[in-house]
Amino acid sequence: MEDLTLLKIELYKKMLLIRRFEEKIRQVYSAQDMKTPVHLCIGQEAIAAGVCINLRKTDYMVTNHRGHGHCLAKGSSPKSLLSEYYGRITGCAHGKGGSMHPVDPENGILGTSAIVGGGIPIAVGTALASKLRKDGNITVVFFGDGASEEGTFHESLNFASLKKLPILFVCENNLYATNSNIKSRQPNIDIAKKAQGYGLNGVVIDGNNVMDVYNAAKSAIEMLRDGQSPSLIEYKTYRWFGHVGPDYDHEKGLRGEEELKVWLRQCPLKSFVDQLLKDNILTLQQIDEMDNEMDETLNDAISYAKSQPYPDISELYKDLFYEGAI
Amino acid sequence: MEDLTLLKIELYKKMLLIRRFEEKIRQVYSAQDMKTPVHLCIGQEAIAAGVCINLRKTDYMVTNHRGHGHCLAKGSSPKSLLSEYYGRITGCAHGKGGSMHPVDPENGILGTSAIVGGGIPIAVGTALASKLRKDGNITVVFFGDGASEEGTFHESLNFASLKKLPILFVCENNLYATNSNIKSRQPNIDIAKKAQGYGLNGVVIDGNNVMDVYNAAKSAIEMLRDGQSPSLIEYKTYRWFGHVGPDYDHEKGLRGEEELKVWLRQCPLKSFVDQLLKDNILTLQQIDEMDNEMDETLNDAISYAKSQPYPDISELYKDLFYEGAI
Amino acid sequence: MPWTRVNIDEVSARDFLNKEGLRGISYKEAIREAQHQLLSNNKDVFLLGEGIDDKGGVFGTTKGLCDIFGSERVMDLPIAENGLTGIAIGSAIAGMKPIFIHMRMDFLPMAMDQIVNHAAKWFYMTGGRVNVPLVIRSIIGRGWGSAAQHSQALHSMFLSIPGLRIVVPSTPYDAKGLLIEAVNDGNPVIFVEHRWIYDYIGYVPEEMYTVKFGKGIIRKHGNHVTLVAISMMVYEAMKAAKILESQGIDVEVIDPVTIKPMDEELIFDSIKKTGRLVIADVACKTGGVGAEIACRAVEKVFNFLKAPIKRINFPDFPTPCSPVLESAYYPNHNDICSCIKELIDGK
Amino acid sequence: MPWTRVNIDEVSARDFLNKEGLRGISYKEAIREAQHQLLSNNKDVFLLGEGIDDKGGVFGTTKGLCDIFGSERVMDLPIAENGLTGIAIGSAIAGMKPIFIHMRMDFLPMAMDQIVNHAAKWFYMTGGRVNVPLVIRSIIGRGWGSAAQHSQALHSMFLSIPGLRIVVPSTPYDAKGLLIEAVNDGNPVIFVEHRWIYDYIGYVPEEMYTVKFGKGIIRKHGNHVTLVAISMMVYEAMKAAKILESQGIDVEVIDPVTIKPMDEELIFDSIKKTGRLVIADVACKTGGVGAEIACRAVEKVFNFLKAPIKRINFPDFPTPCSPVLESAYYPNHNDICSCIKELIDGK
Ligand SMILES: Cc1ncc(C[n+]2csc(CCOP(=O)(O)OP(=O)(O)O)c2C)c(N)n1
Ligand SMILES: Cc1ncc(C[n+]2csc(CCOP(=O)(O)OP(=O)(O)O)c2C)c(N)n1
Ligand SMILES: [Mg+2]
Ligand SMILES: [Mg+2]
Repeated sequence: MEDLTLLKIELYKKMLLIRRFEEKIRQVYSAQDMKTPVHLCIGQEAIAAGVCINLRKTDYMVTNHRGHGHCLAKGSSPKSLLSEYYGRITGCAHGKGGSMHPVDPENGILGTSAIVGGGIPIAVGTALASKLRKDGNITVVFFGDGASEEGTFHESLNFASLKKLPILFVCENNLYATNSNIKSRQPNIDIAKKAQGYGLNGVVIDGNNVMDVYNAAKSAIEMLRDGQSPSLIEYKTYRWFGHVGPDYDHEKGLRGEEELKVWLRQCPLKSFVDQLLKDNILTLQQIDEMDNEMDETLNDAISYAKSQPYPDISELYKDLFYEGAI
Repeated sequence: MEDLTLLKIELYKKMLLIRRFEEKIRQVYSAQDMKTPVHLCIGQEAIAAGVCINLRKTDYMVTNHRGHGHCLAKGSSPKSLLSEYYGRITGCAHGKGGSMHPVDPENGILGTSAIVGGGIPIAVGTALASKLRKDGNITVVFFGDGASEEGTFHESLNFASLKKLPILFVCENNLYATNSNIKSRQPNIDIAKKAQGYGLNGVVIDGNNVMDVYNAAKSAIEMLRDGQSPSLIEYKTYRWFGHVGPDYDHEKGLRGEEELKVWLRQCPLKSFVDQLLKDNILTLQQIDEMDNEMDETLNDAISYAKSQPYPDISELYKDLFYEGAI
Repeated sequence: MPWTRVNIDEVSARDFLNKEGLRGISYKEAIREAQHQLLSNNKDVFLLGEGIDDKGGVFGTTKGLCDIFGSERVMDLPIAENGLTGIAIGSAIAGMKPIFIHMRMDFLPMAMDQIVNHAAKWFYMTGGRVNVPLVIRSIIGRGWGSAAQHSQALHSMFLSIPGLRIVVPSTPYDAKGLLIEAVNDGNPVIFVEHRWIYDYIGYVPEEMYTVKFGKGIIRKHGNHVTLVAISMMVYEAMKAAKILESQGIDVEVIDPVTIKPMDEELIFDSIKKTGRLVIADVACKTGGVGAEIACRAVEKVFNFLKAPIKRINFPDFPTPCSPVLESAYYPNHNDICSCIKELIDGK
Repeated sequence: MPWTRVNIDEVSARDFLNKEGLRGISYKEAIREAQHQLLSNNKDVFLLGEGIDDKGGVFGTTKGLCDIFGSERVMDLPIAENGLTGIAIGSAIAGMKPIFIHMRMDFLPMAMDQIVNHAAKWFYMTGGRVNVPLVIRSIIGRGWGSAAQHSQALHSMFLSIPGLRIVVPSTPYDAKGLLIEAVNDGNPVIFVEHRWIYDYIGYVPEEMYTVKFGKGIIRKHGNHVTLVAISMMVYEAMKAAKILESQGIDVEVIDPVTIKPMDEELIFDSIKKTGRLVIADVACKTGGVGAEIACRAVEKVFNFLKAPIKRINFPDFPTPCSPVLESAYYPNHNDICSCIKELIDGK
């Protein structure tokens, strides 16, 4: 098969993994034994998939409170993530972090902040380290429209542009911060426009079209690998479920159902899979198979996670200070 | 005389007051009895004068560590400022604040922060109060190029634009923050350009040409009084003396003398007074008279300040909490 | 007295209120009511905070207020804590009376510069000419594996900053009265609410009233040990006192109500009687309010102390996520009981 | 021993160094030398801070280093403390060893979110997988009427935050050794320097060495009272001890060197001997390290205490500008003498 075809299948698989992973969480969450606040990214899968597919294992990726998809797309194992959400010792953060603080150093995820805007400068810092050490890695940082309102956003863009750091800023503009619409938080101007004020390349892209997502990220990342200016891509998108937890917002009167319906029609998986069928890249049967396989993998991962031991109470008193000093 | 002529004389007087005031401080400072860090604004007088002449007494003005000129231009009395610098009880802050924390509520100066970027949101807050109370006042906030790097700058611009607040942001870009050149702090892009990313009017103006300063501020302020969008004016300028204290930087090897010389040639007073002479608005004799008068006023103010009593030690333990609660 | 009473569970609360014919509402309703009345009675008061106009209304405390008063007086905000705190300060020095609401206290470090370098110092820096009537409401109390960045009680960080008030209401009555007092006070107030007691019910008069800063309350009289309990720990202290009573240990429970100013006289008088001091706080141990109270006791009433002072706190670690670790993290009335028993037994 | 000796003035310092044939350099030179050697010996180390490449070189402590190591390793910064702290953290978790330099501690509240919510918690939040080798140097000590926003010592604010080290060197020897240890330690370290002692001279070996965290030093032995002195207060304490000696009062001066971790054993042992405790700090009183030390003493060695504990601090007010108020604000050895005399006299 030609490269583009393989790529498309790969993109679809990544999106599917994220979608199914989040749906699994929705299913199990009511049992109340996954005791961590979950911020689902259903509806936004194309961004994680389309961006991260451009990354190498050693590249750094910085996510935020809504980070399940980003970690999966970067290569983290569903088992270690789910064990973490279930508070088990085999979780990626040994149960200390939960859903909001994934870590996976082998995949370039050095930890996660759930403070809005908190991860942006930290990502600039990993990019700075790459520049100082000339290790050839780039950093991608994901953050929301809300995070772009924090002072750290401005401070980070200024510094990244000043030092021409190898970093791609990815703003997932899903129009909301918790239940607050962007209209009550920002004047009606693209976030990407701000990036231009710092001399960064700033572009606005449909975040629900995975090929558009991919292409924009690809060219921005190629520029970084070439030593050119950093970029900011603003992907317009929408989160289908509540800010936190497994429920629909319209059921609680938090957001309108009409708005949701418009965005459901722009489901990043649906439109893409239709295209793949039309282009004879996948058959219905293959799609079903992939679905089933994914389901099995994730059921396994859930069972695995739930079978893992909780940390011993003594773990509470560990990991305050690194002890491996020279 | 026609209005414009009067205005020009008024502008010149304001600049002269600021220049002489700062020069007086340079003269007396070596006596080591003015025990407060002084951040002189010589070289930047046109901005304070040209902006503040557009303000009403009740309008709010927010300044920063380099605030002598702004306060004088807004109408504060040299006596109360100098008494403050000398740490006397009759100083505008009763000796508690010193040179970095002027206050003059009757002239719309509600206190001053010397934290870089600290005053910017506070100014947005007074503008918000004006909007909520519909008191018709506007706010002008002065800050440096360094301050525009703080997160508060971004947060303030976003909010001011969102709520269309009656505020004029005035960035005095003197190319330095302490001894650090703007090139090592920002990519080479006008600060005004950032304002556009927030939907503000952002313009760059020669800060050493007082008529240009005046006109830009005038039209921005007229827009505010009309209820239109807030603006940011970036005035390019240069400070002649050290970041703090009375000395030249080149004498200490902190900045180049060549650079200074270029800017000395653009002295905001010199070029303006030449014009006034040429236009027969003032005669040499009048200018000398104004000089002498100003000198006398300021000598008086210095003598006054030095004759004032120090606060009683008991004052140390006052003013922690406002006690006039309802 | 009805307004100093602590109701440790809903049944006893309802019983008491019915018997006395008093109106009872919850802690969160008390806060909402205070704000409602403040907004109605003072046009300078306004609320601001991220998502405060949302349907949930900050766990119920601002519910519906935006509908009543409009979005200029109940103002949703961008996510920009330091800048917005500065903006609130600016509005306050220009005569408004903002109440800035944070869903979690963990977000205050973002605004630390404006709180510490600006709000706290403004009145002093201006020589007493310009005051800052700013109330900062922030909510503490663990969620659901919320972990290190969403579970903190950070009032200790503000203890060492002159110019701030720190208010830690434990009852619905105090929550309402202190919030009204906070707005009237005219100074920056850090108002710390505990989410675990949001649904606790108690007597709250309908009219506006104030509870003064710096006046602690003896929640239960006793002779053997003085137990100073902060915020939600008042409830754990009352439960512990009840258990210990049955074991012949007579605990005096003091709720300082505000920790800055601190009603040290009340605590000292109690120590003079009991000779023993225990402090239970809802935060990490080191550098906390417990240390400050203990130190003042040993400075001023040393001769009355019969035994070591003890503290009950979270361990000096960030909050872990895993439920097993999380539940080991938080002390409760059992920890208070064993601590006091050890103390009395001289261990 | 030469490395624990405190030289209270330059004459005695020079005398001592000449007599012993030891190298003496100033506190600020010691800091510069530590950084110079760290930069030379470890390619991951870099310095960053506002204006650190300037000719003055942060009061001399970075002087010339940019010329030697270049602007990538001695990096001037935009004025953006929170963001840049985050950037330093990011570089640290990716393996660099940043030393972030602040001309004044007053600017740390700007960076509080990144310090408290990020650096301090990162190792714990990641289950011990990713550590943050970040050193934050900040300078305290009044200037010249610098007033409320440029005179603060804010180490108390960090006391209650698990996951931080707080280091308060008083001698040139400790300044160098602790800074090297701070970089090696691999955890976030708040390194607090006092500008009044920048020119103080003492023995400093030329080679690299470390001073361990959590090990206090008895600067002077004594039997009547334990005086714990922080940072520059060590000098005032030594002067006071000398004066008191002539009055027959024998003071034991303890320099805790680091206040987090705190060498409580050393302090407790001293109290066991003296029965009396005084703590002198360079910050406001309430909620400070003095309270924490006092509280631990009364928790753990209560039975040895013969008298109330006392604290010597700045008053609980912001710093005023006026020279008359400013000089009343700062306590010195006279205040220590009167405090200790009162204590001994049982007043
Ligand atoms: C500094 C800070 N303020 C507030 C919060 C509470 N909070 C958590 S997520 C969130 C909304 C973030 O919105 P956005 O950045 O758009 O991300 P999204 O949730 O939409 O993916 C808020 C306000 C926080 N975690 N940190
Ligand atoms: C938050 C903060 N960081 C650092 C400082 C130290 N500082 C005082 S003035 C100054 C430079 C400010 O530069 P700019 O804003 O351009 O104003 P200018 O002095 O040039 O007028 C700095 C870094 C401070 N006061 N506050
Ligand atoms: Mg969003
Ligand atoms: Mg400047």
